[in-house]
Amino acid sequence: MTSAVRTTRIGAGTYLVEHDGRNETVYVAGPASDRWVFWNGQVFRGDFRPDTPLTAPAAGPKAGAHGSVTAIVAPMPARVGSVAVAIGSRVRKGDILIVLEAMKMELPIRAPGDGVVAAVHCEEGQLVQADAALMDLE
Amino acid sequence: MTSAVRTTRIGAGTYLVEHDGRNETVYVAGPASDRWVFWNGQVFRGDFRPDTPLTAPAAGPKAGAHGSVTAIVAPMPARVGSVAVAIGSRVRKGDILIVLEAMKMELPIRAPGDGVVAAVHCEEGQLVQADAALMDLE
Amino acid sequence: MIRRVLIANRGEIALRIIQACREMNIETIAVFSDADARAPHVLAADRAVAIGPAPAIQSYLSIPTLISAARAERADAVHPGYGFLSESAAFARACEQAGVVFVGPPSEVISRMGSKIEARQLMQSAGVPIVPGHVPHDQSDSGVRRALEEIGFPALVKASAGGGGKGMRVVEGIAEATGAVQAARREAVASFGDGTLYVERLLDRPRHVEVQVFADAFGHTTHLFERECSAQRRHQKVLEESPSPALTPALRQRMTQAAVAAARAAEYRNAGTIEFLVEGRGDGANFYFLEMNTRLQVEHAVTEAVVGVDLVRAQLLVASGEPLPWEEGSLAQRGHAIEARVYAEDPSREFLPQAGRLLLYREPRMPGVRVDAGVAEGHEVTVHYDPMLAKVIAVGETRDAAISRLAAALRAYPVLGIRTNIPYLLAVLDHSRFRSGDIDTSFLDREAGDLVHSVPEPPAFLREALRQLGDEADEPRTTTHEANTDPWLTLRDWRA
Amino acid sequence: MIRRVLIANRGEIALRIIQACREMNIETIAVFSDADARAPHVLAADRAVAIGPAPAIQSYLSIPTLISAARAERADAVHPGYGFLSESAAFARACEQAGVVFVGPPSEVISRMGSKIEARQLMQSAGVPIVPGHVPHDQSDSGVRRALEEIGFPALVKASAGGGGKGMRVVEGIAEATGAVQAARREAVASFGDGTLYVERLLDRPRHVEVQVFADAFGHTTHLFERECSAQRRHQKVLEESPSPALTPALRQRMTQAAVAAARAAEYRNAGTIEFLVEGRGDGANFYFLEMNTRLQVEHAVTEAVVGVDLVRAQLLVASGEPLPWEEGSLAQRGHAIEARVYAEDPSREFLPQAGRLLLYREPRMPGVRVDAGVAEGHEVTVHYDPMLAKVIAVGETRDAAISRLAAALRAYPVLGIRTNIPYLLAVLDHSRFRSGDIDTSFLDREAGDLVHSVPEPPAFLREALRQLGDEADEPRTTTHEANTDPWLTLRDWRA
Repeated sequence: MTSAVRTTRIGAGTYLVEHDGRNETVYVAGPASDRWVFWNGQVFRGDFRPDTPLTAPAAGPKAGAHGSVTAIVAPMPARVGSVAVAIGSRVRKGDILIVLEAMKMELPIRAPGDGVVAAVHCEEGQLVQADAALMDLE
Repeated sequence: MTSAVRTTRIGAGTYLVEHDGRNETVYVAGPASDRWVFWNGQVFRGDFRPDTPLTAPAAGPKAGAHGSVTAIVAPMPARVGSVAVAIGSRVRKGDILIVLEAMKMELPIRAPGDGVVAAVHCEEGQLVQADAALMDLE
Repeated sequence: MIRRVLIANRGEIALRIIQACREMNIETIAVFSDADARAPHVLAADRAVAIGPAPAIQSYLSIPTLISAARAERADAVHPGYGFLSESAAFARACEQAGVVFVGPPSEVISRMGSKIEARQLMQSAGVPIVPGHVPHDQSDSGVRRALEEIGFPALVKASAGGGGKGMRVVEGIAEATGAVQAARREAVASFGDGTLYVERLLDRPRHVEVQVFADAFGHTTHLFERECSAQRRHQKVLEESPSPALTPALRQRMTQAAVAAARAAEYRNAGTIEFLVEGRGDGANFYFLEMNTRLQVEHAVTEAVVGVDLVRAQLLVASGEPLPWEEGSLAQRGHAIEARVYAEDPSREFLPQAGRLLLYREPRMPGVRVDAGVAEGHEVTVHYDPMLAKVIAVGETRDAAISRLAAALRAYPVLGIRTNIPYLLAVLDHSRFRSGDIDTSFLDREAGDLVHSVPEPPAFLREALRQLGDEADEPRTTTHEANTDPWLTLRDWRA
Repeated sequence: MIRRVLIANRGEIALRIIQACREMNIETIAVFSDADARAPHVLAADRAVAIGPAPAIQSYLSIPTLISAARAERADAVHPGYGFLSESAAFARACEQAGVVFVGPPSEVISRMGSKIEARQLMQSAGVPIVPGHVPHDQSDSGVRRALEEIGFPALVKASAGGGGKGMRVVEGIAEATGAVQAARREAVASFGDGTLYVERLLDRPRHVEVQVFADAFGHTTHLFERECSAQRRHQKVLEESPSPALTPALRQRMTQAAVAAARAAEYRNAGTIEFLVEGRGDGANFYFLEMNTRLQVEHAVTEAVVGVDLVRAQLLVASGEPLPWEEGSLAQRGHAIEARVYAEDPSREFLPQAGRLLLYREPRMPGVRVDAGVAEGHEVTVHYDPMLAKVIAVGETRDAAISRLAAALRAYPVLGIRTNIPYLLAVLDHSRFRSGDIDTSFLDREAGDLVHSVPEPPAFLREALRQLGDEADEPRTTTHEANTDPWLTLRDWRA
């Protein structure tokens, strides 16, 4: 069986995708390395170029691992509501480390794994930007 | 009394015009020499640049005057439904010269002034483009 | 239940039908002429089939092409929309013969109601009033004069063979009858070679009021109240509303019952409209059958808003063999709805139709306003099809609120690159006669013809703003927004 | 009649109010924080006033600033919208003192109904059912146990001084009563230094059903039927509809009458909502007063669709001293309406609120669908304000039709650049319990919490289409569509 996919730009960020005799409208935004794609109520995000392995979007609070140290970063601009642990605290995966406040809501930041708090880079009431380092876990 | 007009682009072809404490949204398209402007349900068209005398949009079928000859041109793409006069016919201002057909409707093309038909450039059933010469009046 | 519908139409009505199908899980197949390859209705449908060159006669009006497309795509139904083949008995018959459901009445009903003479006789036998008129047996001067007297003045005498006003005379009273009869007979002989005359009541400033009817295959025939369509320019409807400002409850009752009787007499199925002319005012007004439209109307959205129904959904249900989806007696009018038809035409130049590219096109978006459109920014409006770009329907608690809302929507509806009738619509909505609701079918031609006779001057602040703009161009528009005639960026095919 | 309204709000509700004013020929004055200088509500208003920095506490919540703005602009009324200062008795009082009409109830009514204890007492005296509960006179173990028995199991025992669940115990039966009372008392002492206990009926899987009420200054108080708001996630309403699938005609009758009695007892004016919890099913279900919202609700559009009214227009009329615009007994529900709140939050990451730029944002446009939004493509969604981007309201002849239409609208609502709850909303609309209408306030948290726990994989055709796109960028978007934080192309000023 032969099937063809034909992609035609029909407007700003809007594409007609013809496949198996069907018409689908697909919306695309963002650079090729980080595409946002909307189709039929679903949103997909990633790098979909031919030679790039599929990347799943990060889940949970972003945690950058540097050697044995895991950096806990703010997932969005926010106000630090409270810091629940101090340097030296032992934490278990899922424990609340920090509570951020944004858009009238509280966002608990949880430990991505077991560890010990190696550094705290924020304090209560502070405004932090997205990706700002909040804490290091060892 | 002092009054200020402030014009700010707020989107594609969309401008916020602040004047006398009021906000107005104005839409603009087309080149500077032939602007289309929408404000509050009204459409304005012309060249509105500082040093250009105001041009009123042409009214009635476009008639280009060359010496004593007036060219009758098609105001839009259409089919020639009928030609009501022949070479040599005397016509009075407002007489129907040609009936064009477009969009399921008949468009009578009337004489812009008194004269004599000097040339007929179209025939019944012919498809003509906008601005195509249809007839010359002397 | 219908599973797969081919939509034998284009523009806003094709989009409307696609939307209804989508909500009912019915697959949609669009058709398109060469001029419409990337038109909105093609992009919105699940599948699309090319049916020929731009002229409608070779594409949207080609019965064999449409039937082949329906067969090739294994459609189990065809929805004709309005216009094009929607009132073609031949098309309905071709669908029936191809074993495809035609979403509308049976072909014999279409042909019955499509014949003015047959429809008139049918209505008469069903007791539905028709405009009084006949061919007098005694065609002598005095015989025709007597017939005119019986009908009452003012009356019309015209060539029985003719049409289009040739040989027609208005007769205001008995004194001028003989002269008018003789003049009409002379013209009738000259034009048609036949001097037989027809006499008819001349209606005094009639209103156009139509009643939406709906019938299923189980013997249910209902009405969905009226639409007032007296605001017409050269027989083209411009503004439609419901309820009619002219109908009293008693008159509404009589007219809707007559409409149901008419539909029953026609053995009608699916959605249809009985058009009436109304003469006089109040409970005692007279109404006369004008014609039946055996299809969905452009202005169906007015009824949807006021009665709270989805007429296209109901069409698809009834065409699938389901009963009417409404309980007996459950339908009622609520509030007021008014529709404006936005045409590509220049009101300051004798309403010359306009073709060209939509340099800028933004639809108003506000509560209580529905815009059904078949165009988009950057698209070309061609000469091939109807100049209606969109319908704007506003609903409100009262007629005044609905009119104010419609005006607010039109004032926020920029269309640039071609002229539209929006300034004219605004002027009509602002006209005291229209606001009072006291209009008849000749109102626009008689009193509102020159509402937009000149192009207005921009106010001072706007002139200054435009001066400030200078040469600034904002042209990526036609590249970021698509143009349906632009070269298409088509990416490589891929076969697996 | 009010002539000039200052709108002390932002976003979609400010736009909604501006629209109503425009249709009533009322001039509008928007206010804006530094973050909102070019927000849609600012552009839409006739005039606009800067009121301070981005944090709401310094701008949209600053009573003195708003009052000065209203005075400076010679506004004769202030509309507070919902949220912000809409239920601030202090703001209403400040308006009253400044001689500016507050579009809402008098300040003393706001403060009366804002006090849980006072409101509860008032309801009790008006015969409106409240959740049974009291502070037992005898605070001994056996005294509290007896009080629990009288109220019936399951019951709650909690710290009288407290709140937020501290010192609260669910008591399923008499056997565990003494232990629960002792534990609750210990926690109450520890947390509040006060061991006094309060006992209350524990409602079994209650539904949240609220009744819209409206009152004028001429003694007319009416209701506009109910809204069902049981689909809540962590006490945040997600989907609202009318009619409630749980109300029988008899129960509806009892609840709407109780709501009118409640509004009368409160000496209410203008638009308000009585929230009830409903326990049980059918005619015999019990309902209990929860609280009164003394303002317009987010979900008012559901009532507008089903009852066919314009609530904002009515607010402005009543605030102008006019009577209610509806005939006694003329209001009725028709069809079904359902609203989805579109939030900037990531359902696959514990509903984390999202901030960022709307790289692409296109609203669905279809018959029967209303979108009230306060954002536009290219705009920045900031952390300063509520994460609700828009409300989508679908109306249909039946609940099923309305839900299908809402789903169709959400499937055609691309929002890119930040995550939204649209995939979650679609999953909830597709859930069999939701479809059946049989849900309670804990449904979403209990059964639908993980509906969108993972990000779906694109289907094969889409993966291929994206591969074909390769590096192609379509980026003029943020320059052709404006960004509210972009440098503004401001042209030269001109003075005359």
